[in-house]
Amino acid sequence: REVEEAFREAWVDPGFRGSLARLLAVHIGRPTPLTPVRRLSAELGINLLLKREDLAHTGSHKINNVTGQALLASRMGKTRLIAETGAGQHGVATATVAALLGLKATVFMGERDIERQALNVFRMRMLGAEVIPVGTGSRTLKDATSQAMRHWVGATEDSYYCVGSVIGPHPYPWMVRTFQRVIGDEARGQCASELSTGVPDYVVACVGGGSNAAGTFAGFVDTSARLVGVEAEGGAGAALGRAGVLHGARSLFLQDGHGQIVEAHSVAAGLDYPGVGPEHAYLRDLGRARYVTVTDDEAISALVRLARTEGIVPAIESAHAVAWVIRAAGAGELPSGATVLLTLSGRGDKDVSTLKEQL
Amino acid sequence: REVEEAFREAWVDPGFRGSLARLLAVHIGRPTPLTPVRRLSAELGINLLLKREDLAHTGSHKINNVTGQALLASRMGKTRLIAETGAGQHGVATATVAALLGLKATVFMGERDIERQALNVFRMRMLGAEVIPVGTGSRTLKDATSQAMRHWVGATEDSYYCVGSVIGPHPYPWMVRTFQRVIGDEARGQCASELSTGVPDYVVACVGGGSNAAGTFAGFVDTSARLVGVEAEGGAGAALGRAGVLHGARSLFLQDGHGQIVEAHSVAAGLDYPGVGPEHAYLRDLGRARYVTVTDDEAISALVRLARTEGIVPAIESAHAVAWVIRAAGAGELPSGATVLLTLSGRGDKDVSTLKEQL
Amino acid sequence: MTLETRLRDRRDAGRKLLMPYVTGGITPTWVDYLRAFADAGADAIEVGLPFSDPTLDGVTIQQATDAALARGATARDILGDISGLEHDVPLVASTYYNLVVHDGPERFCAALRDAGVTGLIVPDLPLDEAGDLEDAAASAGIDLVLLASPATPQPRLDEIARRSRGFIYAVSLMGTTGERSVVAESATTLASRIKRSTERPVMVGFGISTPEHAVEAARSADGVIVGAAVMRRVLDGAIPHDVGADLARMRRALDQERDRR
Amino acid sequence: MTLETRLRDRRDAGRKLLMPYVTGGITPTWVDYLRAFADAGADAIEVGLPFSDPTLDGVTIQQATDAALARGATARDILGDISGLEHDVPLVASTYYNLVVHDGPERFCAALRDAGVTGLIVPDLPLDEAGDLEDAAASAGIDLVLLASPATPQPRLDEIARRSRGFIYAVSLMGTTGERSVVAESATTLASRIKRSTERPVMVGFGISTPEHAVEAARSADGVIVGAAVMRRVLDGAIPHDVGADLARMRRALDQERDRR
Repeated sequence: REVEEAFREAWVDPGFRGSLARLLAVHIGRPTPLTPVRRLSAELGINLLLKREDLAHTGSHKINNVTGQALLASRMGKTRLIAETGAGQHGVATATVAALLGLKATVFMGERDIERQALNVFRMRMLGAEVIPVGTGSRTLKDATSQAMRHWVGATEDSYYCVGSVIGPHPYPWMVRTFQRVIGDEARGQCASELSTGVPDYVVACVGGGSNAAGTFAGFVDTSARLVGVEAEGGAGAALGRAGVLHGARSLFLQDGHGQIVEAHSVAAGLDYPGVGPEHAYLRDLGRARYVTVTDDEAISALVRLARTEGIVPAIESAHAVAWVIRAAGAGELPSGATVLLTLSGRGDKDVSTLKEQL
Repeated sequence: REVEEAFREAWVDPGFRGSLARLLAVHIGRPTPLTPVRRLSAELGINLLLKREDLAHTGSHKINNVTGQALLASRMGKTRLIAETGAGQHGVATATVAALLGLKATVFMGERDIERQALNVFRMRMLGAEVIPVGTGSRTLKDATSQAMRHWVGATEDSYYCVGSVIGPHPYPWMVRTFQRVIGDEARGQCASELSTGVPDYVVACVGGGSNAAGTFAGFVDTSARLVGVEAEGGAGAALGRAGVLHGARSLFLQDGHGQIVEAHSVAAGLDYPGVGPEHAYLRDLGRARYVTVTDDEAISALVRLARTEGIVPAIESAHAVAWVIRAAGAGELPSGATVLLTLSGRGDKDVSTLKEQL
Repeated sequence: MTLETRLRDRRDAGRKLLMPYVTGGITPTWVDYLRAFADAGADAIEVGLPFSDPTLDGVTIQQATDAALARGATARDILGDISGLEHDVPLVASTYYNLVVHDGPERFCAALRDAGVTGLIVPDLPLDEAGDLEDAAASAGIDLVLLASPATPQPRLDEIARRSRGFIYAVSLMGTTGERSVVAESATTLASRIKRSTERPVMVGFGISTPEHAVEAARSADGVIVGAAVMRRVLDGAIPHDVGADLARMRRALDQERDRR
Repeated sequence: MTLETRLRDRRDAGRKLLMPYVTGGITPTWVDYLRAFADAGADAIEVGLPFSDPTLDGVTIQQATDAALARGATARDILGDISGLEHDVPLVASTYYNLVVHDGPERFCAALRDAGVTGLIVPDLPLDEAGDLEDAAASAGIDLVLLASPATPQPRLDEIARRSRGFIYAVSLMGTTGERSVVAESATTLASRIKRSTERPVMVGFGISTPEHAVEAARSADGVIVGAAVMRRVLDGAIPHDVGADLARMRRALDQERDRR
């Protein structure tokens, strides 16, 4: 496939890697800090460190991947980016980098997500992107992805499909993981200087499609750290899914007894995807990573608790990872004094209207 | 005064400076990047560089000052922060650092600003702060400041008044400028490595009370760079004000013929203050800095233009500075090829409801 | 007789092939559409086994799929409906790869065979992973049809032509299924390219909605597949007799074109 | 006779001093309140020159200020109203520093003198910058009253006692003006502290709203200032006669207390 070849070439080209590194540094704000969380750690009896993707430009880790793919699209001579989005963070990131590189952007978004994430819809439009509502199926990320793919097949000439997570057909899961690996690599280096043990005991990240987790895990998969992916109870592709094929990826998906894909349900639009990327299926099968679930209520409590103890309002998606740490520390599942690296995938500003309803 | 003494002591204490530097690095995300703006620069025929305070935790430069003052308050044994806020960024920053350091926070905010900045009000409450609406006068920043001061005088025992700009009685303007100087110092160093000339030809920042401008200018006041403060046409304390006294500061304020303070009017809540900090009055009188004004419409156009050309949605406040650069480049006032450093004081997420009305 | 033998025989006899599509389970009496298609002169019929996420279908077939699933249609029921049927037209099942993976290729193909289905189309099956399903289909005596598009490079096209059974499905337009006002030139070009690689029948699909389209597409191909145009009528409430009449008009146009030449 | 001489004489005669406050220009006929206060036995009257941002006032005087400004009241008009007045009670202007800076200290003080005002209170005047205004006031024969609060350290208190003219304004509670249900102990303590530093009269203000408060505060101080309590009545629409009657009750309570001792 054209994309695969272009990516392989680009990735070994120091010019491409240099441009990407410079954009990430001067435009996106990398490296993001590693924040030792003092008050919540003391309450939980552990040593929690947050990898702060909420501080990246546009407010989430999505921008790392988009910057890479958009540079690639430019290199391929494409003039337009097509993307799907759930919580809107990938859409905002796509609109942002499209503006930066002078590309057009068309973003597909489920109607239900458009309602939930009005702030991000407005941001995308401010950035000059076209946002196309998707009214089919569950009207969330899964359907937006289908629609974006449909649209793209008819426009491959000038358009590049900028997938937002480690999902979709090869080479996307691999490529997105590669672009998100910057999270794990940075965190690995930061842990080495921050922790006496060099690596944390646990590495935790939330999993929707699973790109922030895949990028984080990639930096620690060859260490002794235990890897934990935290899914929404209503969108637990890795924890509860069965092998299947969707959007061109063979992986784990929530399915009914007939092989139909089941709609995910989560207060977190970014976790509202019924599957996970193939790499998570692989890590689960290997036993290298565990996948656990938390409820909407646990996530919201965790969000408020982190806000009140540390002055950080995380995205509801990221709050799922925090919720699991709180629960596991309380249950003794995380031993006292354990060091835990948690990737805070994004900030919570986008979730205000959802939180207003829930609190 | 107690605060002055405490600040003098703290500022020469390496322990205090070290704690502050570490918090700014690991929690706030400093240094913020310096972003060379390519597409807009090309359109304008200049070389524009943005100092990205929008990427600091909570989304604006306000956090630099608050982190410093809140650490000071802790050191003084205070248990509560009192603050006024206009756009809400200082309030969010105060609520944030209060949560981080385990202090209580009480934030006074004009009723009109509470309407305009609902997102930030919700964020403050999520962070555990008490937000007190101020219904007197113009129901904006000026009145919130008065009310915060009134409240504080009755609670100095356990409370610290965390002023948000280079306004108020001594030592606040000096202390806030000192804490915000990190912007200018970082930018100076970044310009030195980014520009062949070492320093930019122009240094531009928006001015409400003037803290981001004061902090930026402080890094360049001893260079050849021309300093330009950009005010809202309806809140042009420095450009149009006369000498006066308000909130304990002797400076420039908008006044009528009887010496009454005139209400400011700007689409940017953070510029809705009828005066500027004393340092700006001084820089104006010396001729070291110029103060210019732009209209609401110019600021909004500039906001959209920056979003569409660079993928950055600035705060409406910061968009004023961008608007002046666009106008000045168009009018030949900025010579072709000039290097311009602009402090982007914050991000525009908070302004979505205002923008929706205006666009 | 295999699907391919049947189609080759007819093609070699000078007939242009016509394959209408129906979403299985779209109505309680959906098999009446099969009968009407057979009566109208279909050479084969494509039966869609609905899947929750029809990523390669256009809006019409998405709607039909949603309607069938909302009715509670399942692959098992649909195959049950078919297996009781008396007819002389080969049936080709089409569905998405997940349903195959869910049952496993062997079980899935066996169920098709038991229902009397002789062909299978899986549009999202990656060629590189097709081996297992090809084997399972072959064992069950089912022809696994592969798809080619205008963007398929020549070496891959050759491989598809070699490995496809039954016929080669030529996707006329880049994009998803649906009715279009003209048949893209790309369809003609693609069909010609494929025919240079193989003796197997080549059928053009995606975007054939009028007798004129069918005639045009059939100039370079061996036949046409009519999906969205049929399902649009079904969704609008057309009874089997009326949809059959549409198809009969297309049949006549194809036959007349042959006679004219 | 200066304000201070007048107040000292009365104090030395054993009288407890009473200074009511009124916001200048609060009603078109606001000077009637001055007359009523004089009749009720006020020893001096504080006249507020309204400023847009009364940062050190509580909600009552903020409201009064807003009302006066909304009526279009200006310092010039208010001084004009006063200067035509026949009365025997010293008038003390109070306002914020910005109005002084706006006119310049000399012009500002001259205007006060021309209107017959003999004292001036500027609550937001920083002691460190007070020099110019002290000089201008002295030249115009106006006593510039300085304020002290419970938080003022002793050396500074001594300096205030030394530099203040007319009297020393003892701020009874940390905080802004307003009515409170009891007079804080801090008021008594503060007044005693100041009196140890100076022979000048010491008046307690902020929070005096009933005759009982007045009596209590006057035990350690030489007199009381009644602001918010008066203005609350004025804002509620009380006519000068009624507000004067309230004040007369306070006057009697203070006098009785003296006689009792």
